[in-house]
Amino acid sequence: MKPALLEVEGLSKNFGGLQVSSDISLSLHPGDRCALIGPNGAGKTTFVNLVTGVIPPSAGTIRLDGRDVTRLPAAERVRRGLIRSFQVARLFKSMTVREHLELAVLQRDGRTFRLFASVARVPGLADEVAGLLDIMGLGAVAATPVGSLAYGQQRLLEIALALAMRPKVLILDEPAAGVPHSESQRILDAIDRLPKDLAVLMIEHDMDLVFRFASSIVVLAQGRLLCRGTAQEIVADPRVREVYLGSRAHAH
Amino acid sequence: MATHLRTALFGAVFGLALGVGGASAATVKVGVIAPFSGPFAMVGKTFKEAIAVYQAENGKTVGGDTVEFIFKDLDQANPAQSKALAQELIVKEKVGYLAGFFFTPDALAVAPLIDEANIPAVIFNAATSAITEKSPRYVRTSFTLWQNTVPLAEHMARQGIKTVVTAVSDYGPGIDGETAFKTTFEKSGGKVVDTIRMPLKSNDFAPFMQRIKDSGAEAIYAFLPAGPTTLAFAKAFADNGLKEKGIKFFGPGDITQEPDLPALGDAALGITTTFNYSQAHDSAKNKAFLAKHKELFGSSDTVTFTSVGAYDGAHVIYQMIQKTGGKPDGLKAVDAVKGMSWESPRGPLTINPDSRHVTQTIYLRTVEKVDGKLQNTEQAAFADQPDYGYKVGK
Amino acid sequence: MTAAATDRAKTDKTAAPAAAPARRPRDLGWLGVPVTAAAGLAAFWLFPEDLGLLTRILATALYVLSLDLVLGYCGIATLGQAAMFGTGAYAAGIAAVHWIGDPLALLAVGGLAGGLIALLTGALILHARGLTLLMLTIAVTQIVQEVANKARDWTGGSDGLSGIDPAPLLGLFRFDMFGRTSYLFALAVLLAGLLVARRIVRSPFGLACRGVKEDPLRISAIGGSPKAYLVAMYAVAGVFAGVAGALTAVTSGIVGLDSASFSWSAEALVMLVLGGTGRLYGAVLGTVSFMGVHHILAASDPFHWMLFIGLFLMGVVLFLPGGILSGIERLGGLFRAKGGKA
Amino acid sequence: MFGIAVDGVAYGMILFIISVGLSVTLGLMRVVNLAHGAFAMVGGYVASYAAQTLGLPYAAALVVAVALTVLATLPLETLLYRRIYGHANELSQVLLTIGLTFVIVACVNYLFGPTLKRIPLPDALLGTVSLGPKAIPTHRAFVIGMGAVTLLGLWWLLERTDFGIRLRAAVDDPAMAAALGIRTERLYMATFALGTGLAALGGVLGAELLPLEPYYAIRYIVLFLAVVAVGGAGSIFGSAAAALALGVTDTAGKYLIPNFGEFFFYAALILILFRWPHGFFKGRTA
Repeated sequence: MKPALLEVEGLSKNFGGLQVSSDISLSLHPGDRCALIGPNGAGKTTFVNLVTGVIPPSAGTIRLDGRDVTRLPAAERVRRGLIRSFQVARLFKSMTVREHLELAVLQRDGRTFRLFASVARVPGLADEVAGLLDIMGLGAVAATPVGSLAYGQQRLLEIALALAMRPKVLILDEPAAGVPHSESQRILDAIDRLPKDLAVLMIEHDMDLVFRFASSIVVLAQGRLLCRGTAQEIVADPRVREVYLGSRAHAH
Repeated sequence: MATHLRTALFGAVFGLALGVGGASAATVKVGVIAPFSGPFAMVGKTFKEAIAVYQAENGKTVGGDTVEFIFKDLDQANPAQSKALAQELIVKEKVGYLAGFFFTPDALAVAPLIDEANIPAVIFNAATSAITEKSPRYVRTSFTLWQNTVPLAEHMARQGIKTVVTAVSDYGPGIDGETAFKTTFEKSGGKVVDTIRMPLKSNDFAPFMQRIKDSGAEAIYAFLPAGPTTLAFAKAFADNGLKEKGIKFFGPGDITQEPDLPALGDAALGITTTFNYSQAHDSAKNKAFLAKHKELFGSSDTVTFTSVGAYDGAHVIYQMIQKTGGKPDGLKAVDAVKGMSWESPRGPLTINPDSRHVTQTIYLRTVEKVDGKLQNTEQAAFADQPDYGYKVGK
Repeated sequence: MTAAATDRAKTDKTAAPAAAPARRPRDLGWLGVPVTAAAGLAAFWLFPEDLGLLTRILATALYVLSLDLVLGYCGIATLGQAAMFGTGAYAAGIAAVHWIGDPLALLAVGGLAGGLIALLTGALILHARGLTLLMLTIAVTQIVQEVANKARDWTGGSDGLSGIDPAPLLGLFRFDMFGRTSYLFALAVLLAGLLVARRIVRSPFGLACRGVKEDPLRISAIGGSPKAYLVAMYAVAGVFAGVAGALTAVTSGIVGLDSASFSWSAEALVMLVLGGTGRLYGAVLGTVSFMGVHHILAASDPFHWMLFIGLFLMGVVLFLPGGILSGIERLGGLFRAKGGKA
Repeated sequence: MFGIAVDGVAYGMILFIISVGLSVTLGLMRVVNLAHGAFAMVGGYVASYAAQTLGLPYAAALVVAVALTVLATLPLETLLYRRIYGHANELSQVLLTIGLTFVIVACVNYLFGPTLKRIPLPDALLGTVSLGPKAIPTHRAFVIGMGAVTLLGLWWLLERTDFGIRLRAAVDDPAMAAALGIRTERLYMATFALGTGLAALGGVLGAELLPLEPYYAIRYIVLFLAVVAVGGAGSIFGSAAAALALGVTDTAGKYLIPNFGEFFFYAALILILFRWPHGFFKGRTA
């Protein structure tokens, strides 16, 4: 087995007296397609925020590619290949699709402090952006400001942006949330085309999507890691049925 | 060499332009740069009104030439804008004389221009001594802080006052005043126990009052630019019990200028100042001046030091025009008025040939209530006071 | 990237020339420089007697342009731009009085000083936002002004720093009374400033700054440091403001405390928003209209000036939120739409 | 040293009374109202006119000034401010209210002239009172008292009354408040009136320290903004703490090192905002 790309050990977080994440351990290897599921309030978003460095953990360590990144700021983790997409598309409204990708690629290469170069003439940039546009099928809207883009296309751009940064570990936070069913197929296709050696962690509610995408599933409940296994194992696990489906039944 | 040629060429072209302009129109133009808007708009108004009074009394022509005043608004101390306005006045309006200038930096800004164009600049107010050193074409009809302060410091020493605190606004004129006071007062045997420089933007003067109190001085010498801070300062002086404690309040007359007196109210009573002009000055010339002002503008309440500065400035310009026969030559015009003496509403004036600043009588005044109205009553006069600050220091 | 993707990228490349015109459809921005140059030269011939005022307008336009870089392209609301302008002006002035005569060298001194002060203060205050940042920028300006007031031996204090007498430009052209050299020099510097600013906002750095303006958190999410961009752009704008200050010092021969005042900062903001933010030429247009109208109105009636500019400002906010330039653009759009139909 | 503390507190209280109205409108309505100083000035001029020209007693002039200022500025809320509420409009707010300030300055200049105006104090407020070893002007003691009353009154109004509860609900979630039948428009109008009323009150009470002249509106606004920034927008106690802190800092600085008083004040401001970027009490908008 290849060495783990992302290793989380004993990750905990409490806000005041409230324990929102406790003792979560998880590792992702190259090529992993892992889904993170759990009922509302299970602490999925907190977990993502902890891993990506948006909030500091109370205890535990995070290692990326073998190096401890627990104390590193969010932007530094991104530079080392830990990339996320946002649950609600978070884009620069007045910038075009192409500009988004140009910015992401330039940022990745550390070329954003070039004051006197022209974006249009950075070598290799146009080709790479064109490639990304093509993967996501966004070529036709390349010159459109993102503010006037359909929501599904914004989600595609989110994923394209993440890809542009050449991630080692990619965290997709509900990539199809809010997208009409007619468009979600394109997002799935895009996810299928992700580079194979990438480790992907997807937070998702939609079980169809989870079963189609994931090679393994992790279940969070009340801030704890309940279990990890293949789709069949998870479905068969009585604890999952009780905690996950049980709470769902209550909610409805 | 090329530079010299260019200068000569420009000079020739300019002289020609001006000569033609002057001859064809038979009008001598005077450009006045002063604040007509903004917080200091009062100053511009007093300039304008005083000039109107002078022209009403003396006519608008000198030796066949019509004198026309052109006013340019410069709302605050902004030397770069002052220079641009002066440039416009000289190049576009073809003025033969510059005048006005409330703030020192605005006056200093035009020095290179008036030298190049050979045009006199008559300063109606800007009071830093050093200005007239910067160009031989400056003439000043106002006063300097030195001129007002030296007789005051000597008077205070004569009164037997031994210890004084100076409290001045922290900017050029304030520091001039502090230096003049300290030098003179200590030479006369007194002691300045503390020198306080107050930020220009101070609102609350209580801490300074506390400091003055703590210093144990018998009197203060205070200078602030006329305006809201003066009011707050005088109020704080009365409110914080310094007046009750018997500390005497002295300063240059700016702080009790006539337009501010009604607002100062009883807090101003007893403040002793030295200055070149009081509305209450008892002379036929002053009464005529005030009467004419009232006739033209309905009231003479706002007449103050800037009024006489402009009134006498207009007189100097008229004399320059007359003595040079309207010919445009700045140096000759300035030479023509050197040593000139005349009677002004404020008293006798002479233009000192060296400093080109007016030598004048400085009056010792105390704020009193006469017929329910506050005024600066003259108590004593110190005749023939020159600008003691000319070529002092740097 | 997968082989398929690179393959498609190649095919896409052949289609690129066709797509290129659609990329920035209304980018007529390059026209601005020649138009400004032509207008500037026209003014030189049309108003040869107003060059003093026109020179001030040009130098001020460069100053307002520096504010556009931080406000329009980075979203930093500041009332402290005069700190950089004043620092540049004083640095150039002091250098001119004591050591250097060459006008171009003086501009460099001013730019360097403005950039340095922006870098230092920017690093200190740019973590803040909104009202807090406004207050911090005001405080910095007040301190700079107070330093200038206190250091009388160097700056002349409230009397102003006079005696700046720069050597002839390129050793040939004297700064004469008529202001021809000054005007053409200022015009050249402004045009150069516009070109450089245009270059910067279209650079990778400019792109990143626009991103920071829209959403700083998203910039961190792609691995960038928003504050680093802000500080860098603040420093760049500081260089522009410093050059503008030095230009004013060189062409007017004097520097006063007003050049580092709160009101000078506020005026820059007013002029910029009048013209339109985030457009570079909005800065020029706003400065020309504000100072031009001021000059005309103040000559006739100073009282009405204040009333007029107050009403004008309110009118722009309520009816023309993008400033004068956006109004012109809208008019242009209207005509184009009509033309399209016809 | 006790004397300096008392002077500082007195100065701080005046700053508080004028600035708290700005804090209320900024914190609760999210409007950077640079015309606040202009409203304070209008209040001062009305009081001055009422007391000097009409001969009303001080208390009556104070009431008339506050009432008239509120009445005169309320239409502005409907006509102007309503269009620019909300965070996204900060720049528009700054410019619109600067424009409004210019118009008010021009009008006051035209109507009352450029000279200083005063509000004559009643005999009861003249003279001094002793506070331990320190004698302070009676007027200042009165202002300190009024400041304390304002502080408690506002606290009671915002925390204990129905109005306050509705207002806070509307601020926290306007859509929800509207759904609950709270008429946010009226609420905003009332808050605006409260803000201008406080401005006018401060303008009248503070006139001894910040003398009335047309440029009052522009001269002191930076000071008021500093108080709000340090206190945290929308926080009543924050404003009080900030005003007192700045008042005492300024007073102490001027007493101890008068030559560098200005440095001291702004350096302190920078340090405070560096340490507490959202102000002492994080405002409601945060």
